[in-house]
Amino acid sequence: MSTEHQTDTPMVEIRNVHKRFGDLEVLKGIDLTVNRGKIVSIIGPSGSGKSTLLRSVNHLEVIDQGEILLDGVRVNRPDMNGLIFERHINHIRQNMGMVFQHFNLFPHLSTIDNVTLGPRKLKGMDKHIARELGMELLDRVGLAEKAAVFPNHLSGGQKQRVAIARALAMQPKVMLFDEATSALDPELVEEVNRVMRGLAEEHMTMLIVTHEMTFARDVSDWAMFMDEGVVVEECTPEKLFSNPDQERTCHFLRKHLGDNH
Amino acid sequence: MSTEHQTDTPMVEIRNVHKRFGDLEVLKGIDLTVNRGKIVSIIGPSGSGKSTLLRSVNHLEVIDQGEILLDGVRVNRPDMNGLIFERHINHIRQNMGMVFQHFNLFPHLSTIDNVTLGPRKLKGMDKHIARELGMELLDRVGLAEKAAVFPNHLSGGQKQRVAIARALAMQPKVMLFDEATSALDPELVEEVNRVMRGLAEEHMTMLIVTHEMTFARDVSDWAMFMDEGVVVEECTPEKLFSNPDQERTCHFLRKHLGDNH
Amino acid sequence: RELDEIRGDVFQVVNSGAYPPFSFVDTQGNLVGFDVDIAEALAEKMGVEVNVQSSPWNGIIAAMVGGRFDACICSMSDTEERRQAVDFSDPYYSAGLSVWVQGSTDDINSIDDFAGKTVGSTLGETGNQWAVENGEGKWRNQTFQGLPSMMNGLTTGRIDLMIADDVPVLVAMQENAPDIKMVDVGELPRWPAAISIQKNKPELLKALNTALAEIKADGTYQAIVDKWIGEGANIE
Amino acid sequence: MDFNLMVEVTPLLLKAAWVTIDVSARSMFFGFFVACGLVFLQSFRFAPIRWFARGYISVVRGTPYFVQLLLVFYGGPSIGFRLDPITCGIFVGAFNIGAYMSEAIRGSIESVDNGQTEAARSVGFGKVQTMVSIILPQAAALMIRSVGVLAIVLVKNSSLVSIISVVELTYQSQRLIGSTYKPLEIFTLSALMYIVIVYAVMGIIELAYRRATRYTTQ
Amino acid sequence: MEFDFGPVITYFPTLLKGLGVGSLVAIVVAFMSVVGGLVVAVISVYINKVLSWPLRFFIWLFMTTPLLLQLYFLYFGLGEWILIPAILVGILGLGFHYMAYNADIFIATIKSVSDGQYEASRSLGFGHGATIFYIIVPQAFIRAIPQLGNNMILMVKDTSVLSAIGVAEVVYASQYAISVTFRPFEFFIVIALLYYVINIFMELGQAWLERQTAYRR
Ligand SMILES: Nc1ncnc2c1ncn2[C@@H]1O[C@H](COP(=O)(O)OP(=O)(O)OP(=O)(O)O)[C@@H](O)[C@H]1O
Ligand SMILES: Nc1ncnc2c1ncn2[C@@H]1O[C@H](COP(=O)(O)OP(=O)(O)OP(=O)(O)O)[C@@H](O)[C@H]1O
Ligand SMILES: [Mg+2]
Ligand SMILES: [Mg+2]
Repeated sequence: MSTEHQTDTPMVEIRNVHKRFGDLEVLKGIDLTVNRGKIVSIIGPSGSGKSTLLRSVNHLEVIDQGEILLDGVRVNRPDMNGLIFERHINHIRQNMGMVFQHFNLFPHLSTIDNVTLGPRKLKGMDKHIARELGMELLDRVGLAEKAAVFPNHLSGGQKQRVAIARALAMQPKVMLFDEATSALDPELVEEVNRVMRGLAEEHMTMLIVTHEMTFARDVSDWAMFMDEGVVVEECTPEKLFSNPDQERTCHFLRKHLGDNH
Repeated sequence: MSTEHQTDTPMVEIRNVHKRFGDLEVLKGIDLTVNRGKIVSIIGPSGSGKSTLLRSVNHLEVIDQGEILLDGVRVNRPDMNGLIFERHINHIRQNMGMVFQHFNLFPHLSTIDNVTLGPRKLKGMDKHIARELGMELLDRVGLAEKAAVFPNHLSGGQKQRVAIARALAMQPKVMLFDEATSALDPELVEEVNRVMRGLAEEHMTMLIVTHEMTFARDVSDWAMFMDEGVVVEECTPEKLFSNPDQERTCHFLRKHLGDNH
Repeated sequence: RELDEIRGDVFQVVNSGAYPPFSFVDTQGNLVGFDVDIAEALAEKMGVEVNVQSSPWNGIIAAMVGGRFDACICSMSDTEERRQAVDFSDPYYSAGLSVWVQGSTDDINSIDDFAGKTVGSTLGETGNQWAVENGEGKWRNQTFQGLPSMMNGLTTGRIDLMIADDVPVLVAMQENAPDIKMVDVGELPRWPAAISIQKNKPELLKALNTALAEIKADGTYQAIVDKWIGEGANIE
Repeated sequence: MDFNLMVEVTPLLLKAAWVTIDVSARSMFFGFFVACGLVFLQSFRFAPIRWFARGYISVVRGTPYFVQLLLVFYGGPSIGFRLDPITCGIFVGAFNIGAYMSEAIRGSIESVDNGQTEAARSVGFGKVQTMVSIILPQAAALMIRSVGVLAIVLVKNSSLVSIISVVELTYQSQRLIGSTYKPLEIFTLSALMYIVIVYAVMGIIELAYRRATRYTTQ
Repeated sequence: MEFDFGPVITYFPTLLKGLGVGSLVAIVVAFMSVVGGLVVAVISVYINKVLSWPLRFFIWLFMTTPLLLQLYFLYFGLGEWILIPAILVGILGLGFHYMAYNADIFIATIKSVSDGQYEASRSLGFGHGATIFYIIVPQAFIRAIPQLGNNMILMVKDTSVLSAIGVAEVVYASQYAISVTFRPFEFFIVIALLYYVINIFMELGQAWLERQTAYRR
């Protein structure tokens, strides 16, 4: 899928995306481009539609209008239906790693099986090779010694790191993080952030929804501020966090940075 | 209970308290005095025994050694047993308001009933008077209009404010807070902190366990740093947060303030 | 089913299995009794293979109406209402209602004495119908599922008297000797017991009646009576 | 208590107990397929198929079991549907318990957190694969519990198949009481047998449950 | 097979009377089994370990044997020593049977109310008993409603089993009518319909109750 595209194709393109739940229009025409190897943070108040946008990229929410492209391939395909679309979307999703706020590890599988289930079942990877890959990934997130443990016996931070390893095991082109650390005790946030910084250093393309302003500022190449389903402003994180153009952004940041500092 | 004591009796005295869970000694001889109208913060890493200490004050954990006094009256009474102790402790507890990390509101009662159940059933307060008191307290935490709503329809911050109102309804001599805001979305922390600041201004005696360094520094008269079941140091918050004596404190604060700022 | 269908298969006969001595299960688990032997004797005469089964009373009626079994040889009384729904063979014995009380009871000597008492009868028996239809506003009726429970009811005092076909009670008394006695309350109706089959099966009906006449004629019938009811008993 | 009698009738009751076990076990087995079918029908997009399944479940659960038995067994032949008693008992039992079981299965599937589906789908698993590899293994524990309760109900309700002349434990007891006039002895025996059967079922459920929840209790 | 519902109409008043008796039994049993089940559950979870063993045995005994057998046992078995009227036997038998089931549910829902609730109540100064009464039991009850509803729906259908010991409920009434008129299917169909209608109303009631309490969970 990827080889045919030029390297300057954006990795993720979101074009004029609209989404409503019943009467409530949650996304009112969002545009966003994430270039190859770049890290984009999305911030905004609760209920502004950040999660919905991220979930739309993964097609966990079906958008009403607009289009979303992954590496030049269109994700939402209202023209396809039934099994054909099912195959299409499964294929697309294999190229996106998603990390959820509540981890959503598979509790009935050991850590290593959580990581290797995808490669084994979806890519038909040989058991031993998958295991090797899995161990490598667990090592990368610092959990090699927990391979045989079941998720219930892990701390929140460890769970999230396994979830990241699970997503990485599919060798995705882009990673989507939806408040990956906000369900964690303050102590445990850093260990997850460290893993995410590691990914950034390896130039993984990432789209991050977060409430942690400091982390967003440090790690990202581009930042977007959303409110009530619209993009209020987007620019470099340096500018957004120190000198935003919009009053709404200012207000939000004042409230947020004020609380935490 | 209180009138007979002189006003210089400390409100809470913790003397050489030991507590073990099985093989694990969680509190290794803690001493702490909370004077009338003062606010004491307890900080320390996860697992250091902060919650256990606070719960011991309320006798939710039974300590193994040492003693705890509330306004000069001894809380733990290994000499009493059965129903006699039950009466004693119920009486003691009415004088302490406890606020939990996970709110623990009673989901089957409306907001106002959550607040008034105690006064009505325990103090035999007249229904109408209790209601008036309840409304006053709800107003004080900014939730008068939510009186008839059930807890499930409240946000986390609102829940915690109701929980505070519920504790206040018993007109306690001291309020105990165990990470009252750490289960809340960042947005909602401030509304709870505001209520706690209000209490501080009214000179409520408070014992606060928290991970929020900034808030602890701002609000408290005295701060204590615990680690592995011992008091590492205690002093004024100004000193503790800017210039602690102990290396362990330094290390902890560096890690914590570093993350959040 | 009609006779020709039965010939190619097995003649399915049903009884209640809880009505000694007519049909019951011995302690070996075999279904035996007067009705069973009659069924086998008739089948032999008709030249068909027979399978005798038991089913609770509710099932028996449904079975007959729905055609589940071919015949019910189960001491069923032949009444006008029932003829609306099934056909009956010629009677194969005649049952008499009798009234029973505890050994110590002496205040029941006529039907009028039933007033205010609790009267037991068993479901499906004509005695039950008689008691219900005549008892309206006079006495309380209690229906039992089977004679054993009714006798239990009488000896323990749940009911003051019971109305039942006489033969089974007499036989049960030989077995168990409970402290009960028959009382004469004057004339009670008698119904003939007949074999019931599904409606509109003339061949089967004819074959059954012929076979019945044959076993009566050749002494088989009396032998069965002697075996189950008592030496030389006359129940025709 | 007449112990001689109890000894004498024990083999007979044991044989009847076997019928109880046989009818219950086979009803359960076939009922499971009925239940799966009903769950499957309810996932159809075409509404009338769903309505059919819902309606079926509603009627079966809304009417007494013994009436269902009577209607099928005795009413069946007049529309050319003739089964022998045991087969009919199993047939009606399976279709009856299947309705209850389908609700139990659906409930346990729905009890698995939706996040699990989302996580699996986001890795790229298809609907069927998500169901098989992720949802069903997690639903298994609850499913075993609730289906297990139904198995016990089924064993106990099997006493009702006596109405269609299947000689199972309860009916055999009644018939023996009919000839021996000894209710206490015989009921005690058959109660003991039921307890043993139900206890065995409970044991199996417990074992299966432990197996299915290994990962949470390790 | 031809149907003739004439006899059903003739005997309809009898059926209705049976329905009345059945409903009376069902109402008493519902009350008894819910209250009793709650008491048994509270005792076995909270109050007394020693007392809880016989209670558990009681639950176990009633859950492992068929209702029909229990009824026979109470009616005939005990009849050798003590005479209990049929309707009372029916109420006791059904009542104990479902009390056992309900107790099982309540035990689970009581345990599912979090320790946090207990602690919050104790920290307000409520005693152990008051906490159970004001905090734990109401929440356990609300959580139990869906399952209790299912049990009560099953129980109503089980009242038909009482015909076996001569309680004059609707099936019993029909049995007499059937044995006189020989019209079994007509009566069965009508009875199935009656039960179905009752069942629908009960399900609606349950759904309503669940909606009414959903926000208190
Ligand atoms: N499945 C749904 N059905 C109906 N409304 C929904 C659904 N999912 C989200 N919403 C609504 O859409 C709005 C945006 O929700 P979303 O979860 O995207 O916000 P968010 O920016 O991620 O907030 P947070 O920071 O609290 O996670 C909210 O008002 C929410 O209530
Ligand atoms: N009921 C218990 N049984 C056994 N061990 C316990 C129990 N409660 C607490 N502990 C242990 O006691 C130690 C101290 O726990 P405590 O909850 O007091 O820590 P804490 O300082 O409040 O931590 P945190 O900041 O994470 O809330 C921990 O190691 C914990 O695992
Ligand atoms: Mg979100
Ligand atoms: Mg704590």
